[in-house]
Amino acid sequence: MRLKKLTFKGGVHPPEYKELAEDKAIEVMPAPEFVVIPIQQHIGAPAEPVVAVGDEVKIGDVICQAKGFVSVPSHATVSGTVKAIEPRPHPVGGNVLSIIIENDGKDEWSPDVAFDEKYAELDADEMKKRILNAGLAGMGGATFPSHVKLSPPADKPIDTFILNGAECEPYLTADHRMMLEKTRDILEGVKIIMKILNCKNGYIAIENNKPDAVRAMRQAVKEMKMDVEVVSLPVKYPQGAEKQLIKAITNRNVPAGGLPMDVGCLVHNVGTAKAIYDAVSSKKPLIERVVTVTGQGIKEPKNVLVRIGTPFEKVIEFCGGVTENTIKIVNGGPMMGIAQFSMEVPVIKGTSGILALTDKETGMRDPDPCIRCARCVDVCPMNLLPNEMARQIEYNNFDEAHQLGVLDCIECGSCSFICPSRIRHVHLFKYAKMEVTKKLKARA
Amino acid sequence: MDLNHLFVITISAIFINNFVLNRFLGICPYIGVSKNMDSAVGMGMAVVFVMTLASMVTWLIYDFMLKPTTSNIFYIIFSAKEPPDLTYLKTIAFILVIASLVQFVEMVVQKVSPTLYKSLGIYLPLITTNCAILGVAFLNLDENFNFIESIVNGFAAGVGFTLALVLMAGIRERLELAPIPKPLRGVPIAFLMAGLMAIAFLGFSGLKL
Amino acid sequence: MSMMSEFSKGFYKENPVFKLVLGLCPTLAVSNSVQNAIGMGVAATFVLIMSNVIVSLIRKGVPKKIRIPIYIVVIATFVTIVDLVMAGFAPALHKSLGIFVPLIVVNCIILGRAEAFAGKNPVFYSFLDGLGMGLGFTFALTIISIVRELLGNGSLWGVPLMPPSFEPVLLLILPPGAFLTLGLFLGFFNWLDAKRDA
Amino acid sequence: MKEIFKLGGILLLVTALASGALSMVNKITKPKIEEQKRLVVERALIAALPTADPKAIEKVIENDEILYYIGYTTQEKTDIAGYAFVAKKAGYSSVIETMVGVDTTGKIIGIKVMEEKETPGLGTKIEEIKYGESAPWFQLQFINRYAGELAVDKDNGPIRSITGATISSRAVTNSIKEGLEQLEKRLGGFKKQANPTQTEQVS
Amino acid sequence: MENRLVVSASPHIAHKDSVKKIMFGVVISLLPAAVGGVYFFGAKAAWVIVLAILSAVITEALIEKLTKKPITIADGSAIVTGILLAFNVPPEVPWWIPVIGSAFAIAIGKVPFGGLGYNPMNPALLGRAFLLASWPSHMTIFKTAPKDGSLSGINLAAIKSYGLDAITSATPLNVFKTQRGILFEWHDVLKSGMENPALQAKADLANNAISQLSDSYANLFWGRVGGCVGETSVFLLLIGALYLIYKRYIGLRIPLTYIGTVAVLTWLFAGTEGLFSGDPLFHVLSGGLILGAFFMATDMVTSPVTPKGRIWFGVGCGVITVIIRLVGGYPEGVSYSILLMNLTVPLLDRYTKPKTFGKVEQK
Ligand SMILES: Cc1cc2nc3c(=O)[nH]c(=O)nc-3n(C[C@H](O)[C@H](O)[C@H](O)COP(=O)(O)O)c2cc1C
Ligand SMILES: Cc1cc2nc3c(=O)[nH]c(=O)nc-3n(C[C@H](O)[C@H](O)[C@H](O)COP(=O)(O)O)c2cc1C
Ligand SMILES: Cc1cc2nc3c(=O)[nH]c(=O)nc-3n(C[C@H](O)[C@H](O)[C@H](O)COP(=O)(O)O)c2cc1C
Ligand SMILES: Cc1cc2nc3c(=O)[nH]c(=O)nc-3n(C[C@H](O)[C@H](O)[C@H](O)CO)c2cc1C
Ligand code: SF4
Ligand code: SF4
Ligand code: SF4
Ligand code: SF4
Ligand code: FES
Repeated sequence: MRLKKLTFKGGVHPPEYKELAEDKAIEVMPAPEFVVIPIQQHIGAPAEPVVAVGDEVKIGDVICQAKGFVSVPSHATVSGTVKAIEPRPHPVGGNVLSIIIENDGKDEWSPDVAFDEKYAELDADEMKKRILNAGLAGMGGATFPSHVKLSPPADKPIDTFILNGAECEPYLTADHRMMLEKTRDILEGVKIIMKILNCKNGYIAIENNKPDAVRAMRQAVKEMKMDVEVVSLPVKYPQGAEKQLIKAITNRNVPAGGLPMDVGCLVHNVGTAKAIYDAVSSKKPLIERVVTVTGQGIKEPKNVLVRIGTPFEKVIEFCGGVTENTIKIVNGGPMMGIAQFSMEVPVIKGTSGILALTDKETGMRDPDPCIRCARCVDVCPMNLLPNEMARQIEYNNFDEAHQLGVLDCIECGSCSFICPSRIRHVHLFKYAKMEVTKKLKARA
Repeated sequence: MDLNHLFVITISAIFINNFVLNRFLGICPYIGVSKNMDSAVGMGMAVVFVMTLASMVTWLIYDFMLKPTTSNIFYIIFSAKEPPDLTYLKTIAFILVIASLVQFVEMVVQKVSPTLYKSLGIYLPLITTNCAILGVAFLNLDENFNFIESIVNGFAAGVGFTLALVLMAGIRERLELAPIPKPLRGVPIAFLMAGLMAIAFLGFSGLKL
Repeated sequence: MSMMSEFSKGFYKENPVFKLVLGLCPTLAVSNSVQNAIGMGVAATFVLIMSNVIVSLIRKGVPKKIRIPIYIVVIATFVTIVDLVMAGFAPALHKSLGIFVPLIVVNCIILGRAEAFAGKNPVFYSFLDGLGMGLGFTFALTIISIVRELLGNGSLWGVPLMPPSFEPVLLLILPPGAFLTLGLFLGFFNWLDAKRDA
Repeated sequence: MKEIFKLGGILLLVTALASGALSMVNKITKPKIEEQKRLVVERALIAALPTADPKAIEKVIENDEILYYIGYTTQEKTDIAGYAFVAKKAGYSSVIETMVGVDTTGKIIGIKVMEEKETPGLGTKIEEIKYGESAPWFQLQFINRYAGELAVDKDNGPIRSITGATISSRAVTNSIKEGLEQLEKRLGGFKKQANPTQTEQVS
Repeated sequence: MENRLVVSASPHIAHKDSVKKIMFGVVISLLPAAVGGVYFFGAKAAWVIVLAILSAVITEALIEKLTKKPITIADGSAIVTGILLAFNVPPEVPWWIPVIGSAFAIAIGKVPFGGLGYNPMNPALLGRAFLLASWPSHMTIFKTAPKDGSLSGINLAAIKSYGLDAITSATPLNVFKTQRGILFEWHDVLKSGMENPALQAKADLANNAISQLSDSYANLFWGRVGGCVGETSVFLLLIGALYLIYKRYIGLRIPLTYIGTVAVLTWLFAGTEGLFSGDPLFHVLSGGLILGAFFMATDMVTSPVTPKGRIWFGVGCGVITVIIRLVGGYPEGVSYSILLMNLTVPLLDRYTKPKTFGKVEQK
C-alpha cells in the first residue's frame, strides 16, 4: 500500500494524440525488396561487417559482429544477396556504413532459430550469451546493449527491476499494443531478466492512460502467479525516463551523472523484454520491431511489425503515404525523436515510431525573447534552469552553462515544449554538451 | 551610548542616504567594479573595512591634533600658550593618513593572511584615492559625530556602498546577456541602471525611525 | 605636439567626463544647478592648473618611489586654498558644494593628469593641459547642469526661464536625475562617435 | 633602511612646506570665514527684528545655550523692539532652523530660514523667492500673526502650505508655534519685562 | 516533397501559449478593474487609461522605428505597461501625466535594456515612481470621490455624525498615516504628563477616524473609496487575478507570500496600542496591494524564476511595503517595494537555484 503519490517533480502534459493509433492492432508488414542495416544501431562501439558484397544470407544470419563488450551484433532481416556495403543516411544523423541486402522473397530462416522447451532452466550466463548473440539493444529509444545492463558489477547488486511500459511520449502506441497483444511473452521476458539478476522486486510501470494494458498485465501476472506489482502511474511526460521512473516508483534518487544500478535498479522497455524472451527461448535475433506510424500527416496511422532495415518510405507507403502539408518526418516520438532529412533512412532497433507531422501540429514559429516566465524551470524534471542555460549558451558562455548543469539535462524537451517564446533549448543544450565535453577532454 | 541613535545612523547610511545612490560618493568603483559579482563582493568588503578604519583614525587625528582644544597633542607637547587651530590642515592630513593607512593594511594583510590578501588585497590600492573613504571622514565632521558614532557611520556607509555595488553587479551580469543598443552598452547603461536604482531607493526617503 | 591640441583635446576628444569617464562623483553631485557646476569647474580647473605646473616644475627632483604621495600633498595644498578662499568669499557656493570641495583632492582627473602628463612634460604644456582638461571638465559639468536645471527647476543660473505653466521635472535635480542624464549623455556621445566613424 | 629615511625626510619636508604655505593662506582667510559665520546669524537677526537697532541686540544665555535674543530700538537699550529665537524641527529630510522675531506682544515681525537640507524643488521652496518679489512668499505669511493662529491649511490653519511639501511646511509652522509658546513661558507672558539670567552684548 | 522536410532539434510539438497570448490574457484580466475605474471615477479615468496605452505603444514603435529595429508592439507588452501605469495614477491628473509616465516607462525603463524580457525593473512602476518624484502634487492629491462612496472609504453617515469631514478628504491609507501620527504625538504628550486640550480633541477625532476605517471593509472590497484609477476595487481585481491563475499565467507564490507578509506584519506592528493591535484586513484591502501583488509583483520579466526565489521575493515586497506604510515618507509602499525587490532578483535567482535532481543525496 503506497500512500505517496507516484510521481516526480516537474514534467509536462503535452496533447497525447494516442487515439490516432492506439486501437490499431499490430499489423505485420511484408518484408521489403531490400533492407539497409547500419553497423551501428546501439550505444557503444560499432559492429564489424562479416559478410561481403555478393554473399547470400538467410534471416538471422549474423552480418556484423560485436566488437568489444559494449557492442552488439546485427543480423540479416531478410533472406537474399548482399548488394552493397556503403555509407547510407542514418536516422540518428549523418551517414553510417550500412549493409544493403536484396530480398529474394523466400524468407528463409537461419537453422539456429528454434524454440527451446527448457530455456527456463538455463543458467544466467547462458541466457546473457543468447541475449548478446541476438543483438539486443534497448528498444526504449536509448539503444544501450541489453547484455551490458544485465551484467552489473558485483559491488552493485540489483534488487529492483522495473519494466518500463510508461510510453509517455505522445503519439506512440507501440508499447501499448505490445502489452495488450504480447502480454505473456513480455512477462516471460520479465521472468528471465529477474532470474538473470536474481532480484526480488519487480514492477511493471504503466501510465494510467492505458487502463486496458494495466488490466491485461494484472490479469496475466495473476494467471502466471508472478510476484511483481503492476503500477499505474499518473500521466505526465517524461514519466518513462528511467531516473524519473525510479524516483516515482521507489523514491530513490539516481545520483546526477550516475546510473540506475547505483541505486540498485534496472529499467527495461517492454519491447526489450519481449525480445529477451524471444532471444532466450528461441535464440531468435532481433530482426523486427513494432513501430507506431502516426501523426496528422500519415493517411492511415498504424502499429506495424517491421523488419529492421526497412526504409521509412516503404513503411509510410504501407500506411497510405503522407498528406500534402506534412513538413516533418521524425524517428521516435515528438518530444525526443529526431527529425529526418530524407525518407530513405531505415528503421533501426531503436525506432519506436515514425511520425509525419503537419505544420499545424508542430506549431513552429520563430523564437521570441525569453520573458523569464519560468515555466521551463517549473517543468524541468532534472531541476535545472533551462532559461539561464539557454541564455548563457546563446552568448557562448559554455563554462557557465556547465556550472548550471547542462550535462545533467536528459534532453526530454519539456522546457522547449512549454516555452511560450519557443526558445530552442534542446538544440542549444545538445550543442553545449558537445562543446563542454570537448573542453573537459582538452583539459584532462 | 544611545543604541537607538546608532541604529538610526546605520539605517540612514545604508538606505536613506546611501553613499552611492544618494550622496554620489564612490561612483568610480561602483561603475568600475560592478561587472562581476565576485569582485563586487571583494571590493565591498575591502571598502567596509577601510571606511571603518578611516573613520576611526581621522576622528582621532581631528580631535587630538587639529582641533583647538586643551587635549590637542601639539598644545601638550610644545606647551603652547593656547591650543593651535590646525583644522585648516584637515584635507591634507586626512588624505595622507588614509593613504598610508591603506598601504599599511595592505602590507599587514599580505603578511598575515595570503588568502585574505588574494580576495581583498587587490582592491586595497584602488581604494586609496577613492572619494568615498575621504568623504566619510568629512561627513563625520559635518555631522559632528562622536568617536563611536563615527565608527558606526563609517561601517554602515561601507555596507550601504556594498549593497548598491552587489545589487548592481547582479544586474550587470544579466545585462551582459541582453541585446542592449550599441551606444548604450557598458558604462552608459550602468548609469541608466544606477538612475533607476536611485529611483527605487527614493522609496526610503523620508523614513522616520 | 601642438599647443592648440594640448589645450583643446580636453573638450571633446579626451573629455575627462564623457570620454575618460573620470571624476564622476562631483559631476553627478554638483550638476543640479549651473551655478554649482561652474563653481566646481572653476575650482577644479584652478587646482588642475596649479598642480600641473608645480608637478611639472619639480618633476626632475622628485624620487620616483614617493612621487604619488608628493603629488597628493601638492594637490591637497591647492585644494585647501580653494576651500578656504571659497569659504571666506563665496560662502553660499561653499555651502552648496559641501564636501565636494575638499574631495577635489581625490578627483582622479587631477592626480591622473599629474601622473600621466605633468610628470613627463615641460611647464607650459602642463599648464595648457591643466587648463584644457579643467575647462573640459567645466564644460561637461555645465552642459549636464543646463539640462538638469532648465528641465528640473525651470531656470538657468537661478533665473526662471520657462513659462509659468511649465511644471519642472523635479526628478532631474534629485539624485536619480543625475545618473540618468549622465548615462544618456554618455550614450549620445558614443552614438555621435559611431556615426562619425561610420 | 637609509633610503626609507631619506624618502621619508623628503616627504616630510614637502608636507611641512605645504603646511607652511597653508598657514599663510589660513591667516588671510580665517577672519573672513569667521565673519561669514557671524553674518549668517546677524543677517537672520536683522531680518527677524526689523524694528530693532542692529547694534543693540543681546543674547540671553543659560548653561551655554542661547535661549533667545532681545532687540532694542536704540543703542541706549531703553525700549525693547522685540525678541528673537531659533525654532527647530525635523522636516522631510533635515532639521529646519528658522530665526523668528516677535514684538513684545508676541506678534511675529520677521522670520528667516537659516538652515535646511530639504528636497530641492520641494521642501526648499520654503526659501523660494518668486521672480520679481523680494522675500520668500512662504515666510511672508507668518508676519503679523500670533502663536494661536499658526497652523497650515491641511490642519485648518491660515498658512498656505507648499504643494507637495506639506511636511516641510508643517515643520516650519509648528516649530515656530512651539518656540513661541516656550518663549512666552520663559518671559512669563508677553508684554512684560523678562527676567534674564545673564545678558551679553551681541556684535 | 523531400526538400520541404524541416529538420530541427526536438521537441517537435509545442504548447499553444505564446508571449502574445499571455500579454493579451493580462489585458483581458485587467478589463474588469478598468471598467470599474471608469464607473467609479468617471470618463476622465477612461481618458487616463487610453492616453497611457497610446503613449506606451507609440513610444515603443517610435524608438524602434528611429533605431531601425523590428517593431514589437504587436506582442502586447507595451499595452500591459500602459494600462498598469494608468492604474497607478490618480484619476484627475492632467492629460500629460499618463503620457509622460508611459513614455518614461518604455523609453527609459524598457527599450534601453534590450526590450521585452530584458528590463531589470518593472517599467510601469518605474513610470509611476518617476511621476511621483517629479510631480508629487499631481500624484498625491485625490479629489474625486468614487461613485456611491467617499474618498476615505468612511461611510458618509459616520463622517457627519463624528464631525470627521476635516480629515477625510484623503484616501484611506492617508487618513491612517496622518491620524496614527496624531495618536502617537498624543501618547507622547500623555506620557510627559503635560496637558494639551487642542491635541486631545484632535486625538479623539483620530481615534474615531481610525475605528471608522476598520469598519469600511465592504467599501474597500467593492471599491467605493478614493485612490488611483485601477487600484481601488479589490473585487474586480480579484476577478482578473482568478482568470490569470486559471490560465496559469501567474503563480500563487508571489501574491500569497506578499499578502501574507503584509497581513502578519501589520497585525503585529500597525496598531496604536502596541504589538498585535493592528488591523491586517484593512491593510490588505487598501492601497494598491492587491493590484501590486497579483499584477505587478508577478511580472515574470522582473521577478525570480526559481520557486524559492519567488517566495523570498514576495516576503521582501511585504516587508518593505509595511516599513514604508508605517514609518516611511509615503502613505503607500507597494510600488517602491516591488521596485526595490526587482533589484534583488539576480541575487535571489543565484542563491535559490534549485538542486539538480540527483544532487540531493550526494555528499
Ligand atoms: C525523457 C525520456 C523519456 C523516456 N520515456 C520512456 C518511456 O516512456 N518508455 C520507455 O520504455 N523508455 C523511456 N525512456 C528511456 C528510458 O529512460 C530507458 O532508457 C529505457 O526504459 C531503458 O530500457 P531499454 O534499455 O529496454 O530501452 C525515456 C527516456 C527519456 C530520457
Ligand atoms: C556510458 C554508459 C554506461 C552504461 N552502463 C550501464 C551499466 O553498467 N548498467 C546498466 O544497467 N546500464 C548502463 N547504462 C545504460 C543506462 O542506464 C541507460 O539505460 C541508458 O543510458 C539509456 O537510458 P535512457 O533511455 O533513460 O537515456 C549505461 C549507459 C551509458 C551511456
Ligand atoms: C523624492 C521626494 C522628495 C520629497 N521631499 C519632500 C520635502 O522636501 N518636503 C516635504 O514636505 N515633502 C517631501 N516629499 C514628500 C511628498 O511630496 C509628500 O507627498 C508631501 O510632503 C505631502 O504633501 P501634500 O499633502 O501636499 O501632498 C518628497 C517626496 C519625494 C518623492
Ligand atoms: C502577469 C504579468 C504581469 C505583468 N506586469 C507588468 C507590470 O507590472 N508592469 C509592466 O510594465 N509590465 C507588466 N507586464 C508586461 C510585461 O511583462 C512588461 O511589459 C515587461 O516587463 C517588459 O519587458 C506583465 C505581464 C504579465 C504576463
Ligand atoms: S522512447 Fe519515447 S515513447 Fe518510448 S518510452 Fe521513451 S519517451 Fe516514451
Ligand atoms: S530538456 Fe533538459 S533542461 Fe529541458 S526540461 Fe528536459 S532535462 Fe530539463
Ligand atoms: S519557458 Fe521560455 S520564456 Fe519562459 S522562462 Fe523558460 S525560456 Fe524563458
Ligand atoms: S578618483 Fe579614483 S575612483 Fe574616482 S574616478 Fe578617479 S580613479 Fe575612479
Ligand atoms: S569615486 Fe570617483 S569621484 Fe568619487
